[in-house]
Amino acid sequence: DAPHQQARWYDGDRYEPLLDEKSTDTVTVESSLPDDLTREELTLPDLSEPEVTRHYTRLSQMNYGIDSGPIPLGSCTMKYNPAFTEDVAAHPGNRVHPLRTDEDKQGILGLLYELQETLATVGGMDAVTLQPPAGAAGEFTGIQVAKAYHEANGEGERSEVIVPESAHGTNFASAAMAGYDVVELPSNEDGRVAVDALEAAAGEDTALLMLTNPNTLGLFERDITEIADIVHEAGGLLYYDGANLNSLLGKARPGDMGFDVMHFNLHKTFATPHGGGGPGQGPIGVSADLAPFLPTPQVREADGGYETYEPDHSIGRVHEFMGNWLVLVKAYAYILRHGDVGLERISETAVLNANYLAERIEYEVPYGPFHHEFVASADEDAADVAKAMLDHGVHPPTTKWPEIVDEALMTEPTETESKARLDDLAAAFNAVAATDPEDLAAAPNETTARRIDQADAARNPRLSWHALDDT
Amino acid sequence: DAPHQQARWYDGDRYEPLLDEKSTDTVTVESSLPDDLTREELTLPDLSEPEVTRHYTRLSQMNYGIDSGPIPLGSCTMKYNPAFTEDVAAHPGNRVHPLRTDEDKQGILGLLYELQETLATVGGMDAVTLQPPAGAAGEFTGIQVAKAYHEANGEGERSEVIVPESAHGTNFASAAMAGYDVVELPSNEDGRVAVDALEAAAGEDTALLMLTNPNTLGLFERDITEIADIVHEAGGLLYYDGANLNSLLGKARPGDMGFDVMHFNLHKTFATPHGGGGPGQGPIGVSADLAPFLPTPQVREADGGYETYEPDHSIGRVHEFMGNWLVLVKAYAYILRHGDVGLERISETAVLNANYLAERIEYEVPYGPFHHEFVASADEDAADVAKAMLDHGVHPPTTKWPEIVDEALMTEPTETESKARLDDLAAAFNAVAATDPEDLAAAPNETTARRIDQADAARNPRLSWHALDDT
Amino acid sequence: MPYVTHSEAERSEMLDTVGVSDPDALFDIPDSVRFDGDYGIEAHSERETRAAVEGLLDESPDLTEFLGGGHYDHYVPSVVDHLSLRGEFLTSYTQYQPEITQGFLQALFEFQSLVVELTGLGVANCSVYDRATALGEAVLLADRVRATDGDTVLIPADLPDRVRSVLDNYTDGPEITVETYPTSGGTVDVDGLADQIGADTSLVYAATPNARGVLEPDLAAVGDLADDNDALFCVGSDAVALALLESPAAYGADVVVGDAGVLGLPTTYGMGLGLFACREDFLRQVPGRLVGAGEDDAGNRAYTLTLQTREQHIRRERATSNICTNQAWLALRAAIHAAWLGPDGLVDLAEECVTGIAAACERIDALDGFTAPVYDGHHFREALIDTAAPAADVVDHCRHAGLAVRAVEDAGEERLAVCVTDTNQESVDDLVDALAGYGGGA
Amino acid sequence: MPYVTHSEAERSEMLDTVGVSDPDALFDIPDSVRFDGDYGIEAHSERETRAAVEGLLDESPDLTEFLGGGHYDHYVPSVVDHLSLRGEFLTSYTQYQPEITQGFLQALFEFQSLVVELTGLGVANCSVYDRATALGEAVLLADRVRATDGDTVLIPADLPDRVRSVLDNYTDGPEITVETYPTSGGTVDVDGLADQIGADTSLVYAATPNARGVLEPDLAAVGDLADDNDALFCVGSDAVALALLESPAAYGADVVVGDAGVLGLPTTYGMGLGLFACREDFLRQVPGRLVGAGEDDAGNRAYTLTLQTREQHIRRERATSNICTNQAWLALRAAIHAAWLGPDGLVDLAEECVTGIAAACERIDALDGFTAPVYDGHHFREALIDTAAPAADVVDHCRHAGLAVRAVEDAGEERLAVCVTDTNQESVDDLVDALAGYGGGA
Repeated sequence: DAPHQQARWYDGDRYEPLLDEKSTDTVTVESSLPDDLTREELTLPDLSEPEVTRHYTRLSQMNYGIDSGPIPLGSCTMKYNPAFTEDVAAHPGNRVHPLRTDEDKQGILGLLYELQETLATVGGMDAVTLQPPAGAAGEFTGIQVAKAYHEANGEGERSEVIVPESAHGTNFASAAMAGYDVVELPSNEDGRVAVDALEAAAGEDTALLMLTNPNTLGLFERDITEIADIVHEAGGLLYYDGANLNSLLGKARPGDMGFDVMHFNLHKTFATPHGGGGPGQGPIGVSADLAPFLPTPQVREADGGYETYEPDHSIGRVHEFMGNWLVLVKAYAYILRHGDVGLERISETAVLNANYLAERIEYEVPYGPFHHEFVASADEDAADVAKAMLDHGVHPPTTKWPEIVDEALMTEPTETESKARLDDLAAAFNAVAATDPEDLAAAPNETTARRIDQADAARNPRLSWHALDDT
Repeated sequence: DAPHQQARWYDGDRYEPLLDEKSTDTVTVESSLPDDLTREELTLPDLSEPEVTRHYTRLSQMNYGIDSGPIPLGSCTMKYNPAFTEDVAAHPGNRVHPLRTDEDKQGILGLLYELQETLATVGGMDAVTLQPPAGAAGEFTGIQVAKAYHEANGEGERSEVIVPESAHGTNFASAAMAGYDVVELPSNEDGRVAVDALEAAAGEDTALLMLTNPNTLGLFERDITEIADIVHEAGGLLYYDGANLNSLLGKARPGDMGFDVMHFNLHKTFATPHGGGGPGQGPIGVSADLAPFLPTPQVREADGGYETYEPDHSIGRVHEFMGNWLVLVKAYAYILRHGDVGLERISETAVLNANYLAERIEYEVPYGPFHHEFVASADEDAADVAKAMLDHGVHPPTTKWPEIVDEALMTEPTETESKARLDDLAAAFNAVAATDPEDLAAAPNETTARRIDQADAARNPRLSWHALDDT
Repeated sequence: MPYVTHSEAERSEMLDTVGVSDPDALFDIPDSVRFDGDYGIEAHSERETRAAVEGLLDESPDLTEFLGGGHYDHYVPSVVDHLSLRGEFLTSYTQYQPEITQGFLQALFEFQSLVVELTGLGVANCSVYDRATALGEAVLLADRVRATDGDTVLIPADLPDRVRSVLDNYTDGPEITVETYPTSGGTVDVDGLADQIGADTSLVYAATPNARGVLEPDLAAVGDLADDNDALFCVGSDAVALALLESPAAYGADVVVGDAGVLGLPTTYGMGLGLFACREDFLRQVPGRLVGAGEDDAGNRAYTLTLQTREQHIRRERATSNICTNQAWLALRAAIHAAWLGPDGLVDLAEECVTGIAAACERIDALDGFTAPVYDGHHFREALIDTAAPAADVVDHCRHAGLAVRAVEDAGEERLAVCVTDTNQESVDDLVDALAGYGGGA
Repeated sequence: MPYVTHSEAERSEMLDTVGVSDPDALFDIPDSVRFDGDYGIEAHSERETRAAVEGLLDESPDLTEFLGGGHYDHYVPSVVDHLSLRGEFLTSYTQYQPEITQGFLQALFEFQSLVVELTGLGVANCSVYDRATALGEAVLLADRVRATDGDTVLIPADLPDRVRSVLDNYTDGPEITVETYPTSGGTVDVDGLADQIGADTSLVYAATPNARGVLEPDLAAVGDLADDNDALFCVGSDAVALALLESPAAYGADVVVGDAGVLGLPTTYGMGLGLFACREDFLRQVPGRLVGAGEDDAGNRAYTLTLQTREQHIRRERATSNICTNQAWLALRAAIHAAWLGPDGLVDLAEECVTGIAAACERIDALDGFTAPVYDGHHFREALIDTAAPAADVVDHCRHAGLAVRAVEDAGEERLAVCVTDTNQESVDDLVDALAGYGGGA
């Protein structure tokens, strides 16, 4: 028997039927409004609470989360989300409308202040905004702040953002969204930034270098001081992508390395649940020079309490209110729970776990030594490896990226996996490595659905239940 | 594919390992207490919160509840448990120590009072105690109250409790626990109490007749008035087993039928969750004559608030405090949510659902017309039928009981099953009816565990993980 | 209607199938007993219902409690709620179909194992209602196993009235005699017990911590007396205390009863989770549900309710108890809490129950007008305190400071009872402050 | 350490495997950038942490809010919490492995379907951050699809500053010009818009309800103007309003943006759930995640993230957006809430948003010193009110009664803004009472 057979509800040629396939009603809309303002009828699923409960109970059983088992997706930092933070987030004191006066939301402002100060300390930054509603939104915000800074300094002509080839896709997209041209920086043979290439690339057009450190290969950019000097001498700024910050807690701070702007992925480093894709939250930290450009509002102490204010040269807003508040609350609770000692233990264990797992697996693992993650190279199609791993009761790593490694298996176990679970992961890797390629291609067999033809789904897009009626 | 394949976690020759098989630690106990008071060491599972969460997440997926699908266990009244009642039960106002003064627990006493008055109305009774912590505890309490009443009237010699053969096993056991001899009453050919047999059985030894109405065949005891007269004329009292009260809401009241004592199963009629076997709560209602014998404390209005008091001839306590308080809160919320109209709709729909399902299944269903449940007769081993039904994504009915029906399938769908789910149940019954007997014996195949050898488990009892080491 | 699911069209179709035009026609109830009145209850939306019930509950004031006396408050980690509220656990039934309910069965098996570990006894059931009914079941067990011909059980003089009252109901049917034996200096008077025990004794009960919060110093002597007289020795305790204290089996306990609800209990007004363990040779006389390990057709270990022939649904009036519904979900919660704590955490929690009350007593004893504790010996969670002012006045005075303490009658005196656990420990300052202002009487 | 799981023995074994004696040796960080300071944060137990954070939050007073202005409160049924908090949903990642994440994919597919039904448009993504960023994405979409060569978007003069500010950041990079068109009588001034629209217009935006709470009476005219000028017509609304209002597609909307967080939002300070739908021919230019139906090797329908070549992790700087993490869990919650309500419940809830504010305005208008609403027309949830006394003073006065209302600058006047939904409707009495005492100025 397989280590895990996922639950499956099945009905004809589909699994759990869609809500609208269970029971749908078309109601004639009656309203005190005049007819020309209202729709005539509305057709939606019409289920009792028992049926709603069963629908989502079943769907949840057909879904895999950290609460089911490990999810070693590289750079995603899928660590355990402490249950108590949900209760903190459900506390009635969170039910505060954002348009209350400062005086009437001192609890909210107090938490915002404490968290922004804490993040500034952790990042080695001078000021922090908590507003961006996701990591990519944080990138965009940070770039806009940097851009505003350059413009205020009469350097608005700088048009390029330099991004290493192994960087997260969001770096490229965020830079483009802010109107920059992206200059891709090659890696050197040891997987790190090619300093000579950077020297060639950096110049009067350089607005920003965006860097993840440790990078997506799990390698610390040892030349970070030299890199910072090159960029700064060219008049550019350094942006730190916080996706991999988990491995630096208590050990190093982006601000100390020369970074001028950074974002934090609270849902990664500070373990707020990923919720199937969000919400996240991407605060940014900046050096003192950039602080006047931060989004509005900022929070500061005043008269024994807290007040909001608009920084002198604020870029304005990147979210209508304060982003995903609940993520902020949970992250703050998480930090308070751990304290200095706990936070340093996180990074130490995350790095130990990654190195231990790298030792235990039989696939080739180029580069090293690793921090929080490593990238193994599959002998066969990495996507097939991933599908086969699903049958071993674990979630597979990120596949085929970064492209710098052939058939990459980018693996980040995080600190919350026990040795037993790391051994499970290693066993899964190694069992798959020993599996006949044909069997790999037939996997997975124990998941709710068998292998899904994604190319076909994209060729023939059916994106709502309305589209299913046509076929 | 089967309609439902249950989740399965598997590890060697067991499914999800036991807590102690995952990680165990023996700690040397250090204490400020002297050594002779303390143990030297303690050996217990030692898991991190992530591992605890996964353990129970996995166990829950290997468990089937009403939130998974229908559970038509006859007389168990497994209906949907509204989610909001859990939130009401988690309200901080429930965190009140039972030894506070009356003045300091007015919220608790107010709810107790409102609920007891409401139940008295629903039962047609004059007084109610909420204390018994389960239905069987309610039976025992009711019998003790009746006994105290007889003794106070100089009728303490009455030594017999009459129980119909189709009654719940608890009736027999509770009567015996109270020191009574049990006289079993046969059914007549239409499945109801044989009135002539009752006439013969009732006499000066009769303390009590215990009756479920509708009975476990789902049949209303039409002769209830005559039955009551016979028992009362013999000097006995009538006890109403509330297990099947769901089908009488808004339609009839035990008190109006001549019952002197009754219990309510709040976890059945008022939909508090069964929690895998408990907690339940079994309040009892009595006529005015028996009220002075109720357990202490009772609650009454006083000075614009509420106070507790001890009834004049109270039998004392049946629980150290007030039983399973949370069940009381949830039941009260459930009643308030429904109101008169909703409660009557419950019984009407429960009865409609049972009759509809009885029409739709191909097994023979003797007796009728039914109220909330019916007992079908399987052609083959009813236990095999049940196992095979598991493979159809539903929970089977109660099997092999009441014995009055051959290979009984005692089926109570309740009012919260939709027509679609009733059709699923019928389809499951009928598919099994059409299945080859050999295949029945091999079932179930889609559940976490395959068929379990219960006889062997009883012959070789291993009741803790300590016992597993020996084998 | 909430939770009832049929559309009008479906309802009609179902009525057609059944052959009636109105569900009311299906009710085979003679007119003479038909109810044609109203209950008089209004329906409410979910939001209104919550507001109504929560509003009612809010009528109780918010107090810091130092109560105890049989119901104790420990911090329950969030994970207990999150996991135990999962619908597959919460809304499941007793495990009559084990193949599809392995998860709950395993959790109950683990709970039983936890109780076995804590008590040192061979068998534990998967719960009874509370500590009082657990004691009742122990006495009935003694009656059934008849180690002696005795029909008298001996209980300590300090057994709380509320527990005694439950026991009186349990012993009423089988006509078991309940007698008290003396205590002295706050603990069991072993000589007094020796004077009283005899051939008619079927069971001797003693609790540690006892009702005064004192840890009994010599239960081995009680066990020996019981053993010498062929009586069962039943020990009362709780799942937190047992983590720290000597295993009852080690000093001769035949049965252990008590409260496991000190772990994992939801926010509540006095709910309990009765624990019940006994020697393995009483296996077939155990009351309530038992989960055992067995094997399935695939050859894998699997769990099932077992020895059901003891139970009411099969054995009826000859069953070992009338228990049908027990406290399964609370047992699940207790097990989750224990698993979360681990052995270190559980021992630490128990040790806090020793040091917390000791520290509080030391501070209160230093105040004018208070002697704390009244009795020598090591205390667990709670202690009695002598007051110069009338105890009831002290209680009132504390109440005005938002602190709930109790006055109890003990050995003919009115005394103050104070309970300290992890959840009120940081409020001991407030209590000491309140008492300091009230030392010498009005 | 909480959540870190190794025993000391395991840790040693792992260190041995890795070949170091201390994990610190694994950190390949030059000394010059090593951090050897402290953050200065103390560790806390779970209970302490809860007390600390909840205590901080309790610093905000308990007020009855009539706020609104972009963030609205509706009662969320309990079932939404219970189901969405299930660990398999809450703790899962983006569905890169669809075979093992069918449950969430299906839920998102159902959310998309709900938005398609409400908007009438062919395609909806499975969320963006909030209504402001949704509008930003719509403007970028218009820039990409280039129906015209225009690079100017037209927004109504009453667009809230907070939304405008977000839009300014989104339009900064591509150098899109944002211009406002006039409103009149509280709604779109169609003639004014006609004067302003032209060949350089890439998108016209209008909202219903608009920022003044008024339901726009003639958006078809706006749609026609946009169409005549080859500009996209983008409508802003929300998931509750759309249940009642004419489908935007029916009057020519090419894109609909707004807030779906009016359904299912957890207790929060201003979180949003941006909805984004557009015409099917823009499919390959949609920002964010899309879930599609496909087939698995067993021939069964199965769901998967699709058209990922639009996305940043594949298309990088040429992606349709930089969205990676979106608001998936909130989309799940909104879908559960909608499923619980059903079409009847959703329409009823929307109708309450019409009748509640209308009834409140009628009562306030009857008071001396108040004109409610300022603008004619049908309102949804909120309205502006003219006050004889300075609006700020009225706000203060209400605040002393525990009621939070806002003063806003509108058309050069200080006005009162009041929002009424199902959750504060029963407090309208209190509001009217408070205002009644403050009609004529101090």
